[in-house]
Amino acid sequence: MNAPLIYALTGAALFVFGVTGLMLQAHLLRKILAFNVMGSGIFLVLVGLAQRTGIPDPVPQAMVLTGIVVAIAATALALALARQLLDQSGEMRLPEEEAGKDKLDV
Amino acid sequence: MSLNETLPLLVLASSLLPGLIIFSLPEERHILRSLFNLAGATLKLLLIVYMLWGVLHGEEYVFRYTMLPGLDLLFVADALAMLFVTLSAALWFLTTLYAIGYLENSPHRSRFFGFFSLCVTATVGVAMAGNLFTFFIFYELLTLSTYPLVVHRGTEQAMRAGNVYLTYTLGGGALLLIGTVWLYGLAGQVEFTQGGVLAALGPEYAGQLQIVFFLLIAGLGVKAALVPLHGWLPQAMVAPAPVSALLHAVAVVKAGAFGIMRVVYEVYGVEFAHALSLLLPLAVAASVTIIWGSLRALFQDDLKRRLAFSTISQVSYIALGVALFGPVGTIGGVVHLVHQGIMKITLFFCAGNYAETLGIHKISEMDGVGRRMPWTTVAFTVGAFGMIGVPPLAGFISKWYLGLGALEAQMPWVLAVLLASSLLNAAYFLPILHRAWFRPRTETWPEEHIPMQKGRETAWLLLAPPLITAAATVLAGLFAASAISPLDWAKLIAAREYLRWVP
Amino acid sequence: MFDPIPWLILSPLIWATLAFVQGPGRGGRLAVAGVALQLALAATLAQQIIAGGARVYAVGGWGAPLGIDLAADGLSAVMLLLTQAVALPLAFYARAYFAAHAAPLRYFWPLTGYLLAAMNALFLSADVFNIYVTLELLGLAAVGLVAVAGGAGPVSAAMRYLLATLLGSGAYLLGVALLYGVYGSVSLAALAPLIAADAPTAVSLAAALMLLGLMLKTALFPFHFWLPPAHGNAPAPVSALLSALVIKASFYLILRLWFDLFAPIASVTAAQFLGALGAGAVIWGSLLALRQTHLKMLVAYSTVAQVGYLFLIFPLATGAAAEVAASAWQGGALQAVAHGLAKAAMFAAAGAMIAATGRDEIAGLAGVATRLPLTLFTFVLAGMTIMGLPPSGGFSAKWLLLGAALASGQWWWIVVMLAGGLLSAAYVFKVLRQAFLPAEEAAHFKPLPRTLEWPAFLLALASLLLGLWASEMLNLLGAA
Amino acid sequence: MKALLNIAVLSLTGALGLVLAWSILDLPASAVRLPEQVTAQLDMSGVAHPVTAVLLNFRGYDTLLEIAVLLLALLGMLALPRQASGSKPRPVPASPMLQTLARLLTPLMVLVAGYVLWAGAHRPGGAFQAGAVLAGAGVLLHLAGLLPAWATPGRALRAGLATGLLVFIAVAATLMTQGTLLQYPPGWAGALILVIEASLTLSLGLILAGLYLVLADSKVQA
Repeated sequence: MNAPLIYALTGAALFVFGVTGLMLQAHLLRKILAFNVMGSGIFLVLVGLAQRTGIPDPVPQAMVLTGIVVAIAATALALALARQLLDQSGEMRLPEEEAGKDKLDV
Repeated sequence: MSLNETLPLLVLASSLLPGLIIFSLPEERHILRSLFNLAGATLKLLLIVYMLWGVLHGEEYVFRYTMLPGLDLLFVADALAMLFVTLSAALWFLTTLYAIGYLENSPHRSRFFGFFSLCVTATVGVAMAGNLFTFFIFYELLTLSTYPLVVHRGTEQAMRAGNVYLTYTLGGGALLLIGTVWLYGLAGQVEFTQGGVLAALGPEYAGQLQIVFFLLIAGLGVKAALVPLHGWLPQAMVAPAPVSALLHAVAVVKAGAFGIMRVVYEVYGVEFAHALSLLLPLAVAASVTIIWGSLRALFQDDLKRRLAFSTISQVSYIALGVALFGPVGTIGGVVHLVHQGIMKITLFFCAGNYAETLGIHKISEMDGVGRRMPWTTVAFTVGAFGMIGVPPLAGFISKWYLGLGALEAQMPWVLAVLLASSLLNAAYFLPILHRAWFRPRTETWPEEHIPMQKGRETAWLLLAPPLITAAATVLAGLFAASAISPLDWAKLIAAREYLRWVP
Repeated sequence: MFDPIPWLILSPLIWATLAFVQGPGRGGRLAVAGVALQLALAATLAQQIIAGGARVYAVGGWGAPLGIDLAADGLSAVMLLLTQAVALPLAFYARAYFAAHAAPLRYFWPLTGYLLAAMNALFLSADVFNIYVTLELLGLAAVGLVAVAGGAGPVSAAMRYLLATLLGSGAYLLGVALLYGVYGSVSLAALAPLIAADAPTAVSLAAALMLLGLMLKTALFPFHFWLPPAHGNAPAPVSALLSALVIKASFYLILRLWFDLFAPIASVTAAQFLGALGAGAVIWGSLLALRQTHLKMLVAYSTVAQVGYLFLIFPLATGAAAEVAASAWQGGALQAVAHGLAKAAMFAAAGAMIAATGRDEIAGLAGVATRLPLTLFTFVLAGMTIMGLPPSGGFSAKWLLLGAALASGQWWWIVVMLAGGLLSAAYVFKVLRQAFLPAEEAAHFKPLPRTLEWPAFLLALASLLLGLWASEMLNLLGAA
Repeated sequence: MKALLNIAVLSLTGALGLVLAWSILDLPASAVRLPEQVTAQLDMSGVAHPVTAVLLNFRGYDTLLEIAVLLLALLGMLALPRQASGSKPRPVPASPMLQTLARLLTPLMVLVAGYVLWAGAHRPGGAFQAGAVLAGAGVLLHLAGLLPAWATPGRALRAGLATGLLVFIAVAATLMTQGTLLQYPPGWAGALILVIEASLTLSLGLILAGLYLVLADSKVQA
């Protein structure tokens, strides 16, 4: 096993952590952080796998740069929405599904 | 596009366009609205007379448009189609006149007449459909366009009736759709062809074809009100009288019965259906419906409800005729399509007159009404006698051929059904007539909307239509043997459906 | 020969950016002109494809796998036409809607422009990483549009939607990373010949991740949780755009991946599984639609249900005879287009009814039949496609799907389709029934401008006429 | 119920992790060799650094859309209706130390941004990095109380935000008269890329700073 593969495996682990956090954490800031952890994991897999033979590959590196910018954009929008929610409801979490909206038995 | 191709479309357009225009008319433009309605109805009748003449002389009116590869929209004006088209166009004309009188000053007339026209357009489409796919399209459009008429009054009862109506008819439509798609998968485009098309498929498909037959008849049986699929019809009574006339005589129930005819004669072919032993179950279902409907009719006090159960019973005569293997039975069934229409519409017009003129809805309120409204009651009497099968009225002709057909098909038990049904008909119609003619009036009318004026018992527009259809009931019976009678046309159709039969 | 492909992407990008520079609330005219131009471009492209077959466009002149390729075939042309054809009437509608509403219009037009740019770019892309970028552009624009109304409901709906869409594109991007790891390319044209039935596990995992991510974005049951609040809470023109088009974009990608890229490793079991989810969507979505008390929520759940029909393509077309597969595929594509037109019309009509009555509850619709006949008629016509009643586009689609199910002996999907049809009739008529009731004494109807009623009607009419013109569309769809 | 959900999610993601790790360790050699192609075409790309070549030439179309994503995120934030705070947002008072430092550092940071932009052609750097440095300067100025948060950007500012994307689109579209979208004519690639990067640096700096400054404007309730 070489260094790039270790990057890729770490990336896989980060992805799994991120997804788990995104789904299970209730606090919105934690969700947004989890999303960023997930994103970093993906970027590590992308770069790590591509250069597992030892030759650096500029294409995935450029893709990761693009991905990072997209992640920044998404994070900023998410923060703005979270801030709005905080302003309006005083809480940094999503309201529970309103009763009856997605349930048959109410 | 040649004239012969255009004519079926023109017949459709003659009610579709007035309908669409009427929707956009403001409520208070009633003269313009009536003008469009009557112009459309008249134009349709003229077109149909022209086409009848053409069909008699061997002209073919066919329009075809490919919707999807291997899926055509097809209109054909053949003898059977013309029978139904003529019936519905003529009765539409009368019902329109009647409805103009009936709904005078009531709200939402633009909407009512708009859907009324769409409903007739759908019926004409059902009649002229040249294949099962086209038939299905208009069969479903008929459901959609009649729903607003059923719930027209907007009362809680009307809304409930509308829900029941939709549940039954859309469910039936779904079964019909499955059967149709299945048949198209097996046999390609199923075009209505005299003598049927499925016999060519071969014996290995017999099982599948039996299932498909069941699906199709169940789908059509909902509109034809075959027991146990009849539940919607008595509920739909809450609709205004012209709508009831439409449902029972012109459009909905007839579309179901007509569809059964098409399926048995022109999809399966009556001989092939007989060979698959599909006719006996149909005959049994029809017989059960005939007896059940009559029995239920006996116990109704609401006049329109009694008439509704009577319809359930009478329409199944058509299905019964179809199920009797042999041309004589066929003649009985086909001719009853027309006869039932003119008789039942007479009865509903009269029931509407009683309600609209005097506020009478129940049979127990009808004492002595014959003296107050003699002409209406005469028409009612003719219709009732026709239903019972008193010679020489139209109903007698139907029953006579059905009886002979039963003997020909070697199903003598059907005679017992006919006899029992006639007795029951008498049992639920004669008391009404007795009350109307022979019981004296002891109290005032429930609600007298239209007072007696210069010897005229009610508005002209309400009186003329039932008198005309009552006269037609008499004439269709008296002149059954003449060359332009419904019976003669039915004989022409029967002759074409039985490949091996020489008249 | 003039090439409309790059301009279909540049046009919305340009007018959106200019509209942003113009400032808050501005840009409506620019948008209408831009979308009209795009419609012409899409029609030109469709004609070119019918005449000359599928097209490839090498951005930067490099060509795949080094550069990025754009590709246009029948399916992409159909989706492009649908997008612009839905967007144009909605642009007129939105101008009237925001004129009548005090609702903050602000940056509605630039957001819409980027949304359309993202979709056009997505339908034309032949590069899985480039598709990821378009997906993110699409997702962020859609989230931004949901939030424009402000207030706790829309903002939390937008947040939920954003998290779902980010999770979806994350899964998709990991799939792309794995694909690049295995094959060293992200070009569809380069990857397709390399993927064979004996591909390594990583490829199957990539396929599963990408499809799952896209299913989440398509709101396929049981991933539909985000859709009803987002589509139900957004302003009506936004709901119409999202329900009609945005979820179709990710569905389009699922089609592409399943039938083009991953066809060698697509198993019948997986296809049946997708179909089962679709069936779940049809039944569950319809039942919930029936239970809603608010008009727009009902229409939104109807979208959940209608998405289900689209996924019946997979069991019907995978591993089936060529003729059956073609019928299923055509039926699915037709359903996507018919639903797009009808659902846009339905949301627009719902928006008009709400604007006139001032209430969102279904109970407040009494009297609509008398006061807003054209809008109610629109709702009925759109409802015909939703219910699959003839002669609508939805019916033709259902006919093809039913035919495929019967021909391949998969009767269980027939039961699902019929049950779904009846349930949808139940919820459509739930609205109609209320609209036919006489208006309450106190009810006050605001007069509506014509531009709020006619665009919706035209869309509904188009969904109906699609049934009669389906051959033309299938003709374009089949052009290769 | 909640615990059940947690267990379900954890076991699903855990299984995903295992499959992921296993399939990563089980990879064959890849069939397409892009690094070689990049190296072979590097001379034609107009820049000497391979990542910049991929970003702005070979896959420049991705970057074009990505700028749109970034602008869109800011747009989405601006589109959110905000409570009218009435008065202009007041800069937070900061220590004189910080203010002086910020005043000194800002010109330096602009200079660094210029260098990073220029260097991108042949070594790590480029418009994004340069833009990020510019944005950093903006954030610093805000923290020092020298730059107000944004409520609604004015027309000039909006034009500045959009310049990068518009220039990029204009160059891409103009090139279509010669070839396809974004097809740089031989010899012109370096200069055109520099034009794009320069305008991108300006807009990216503004956008990235904006992402911060718009958020900073929101009113926080106690």
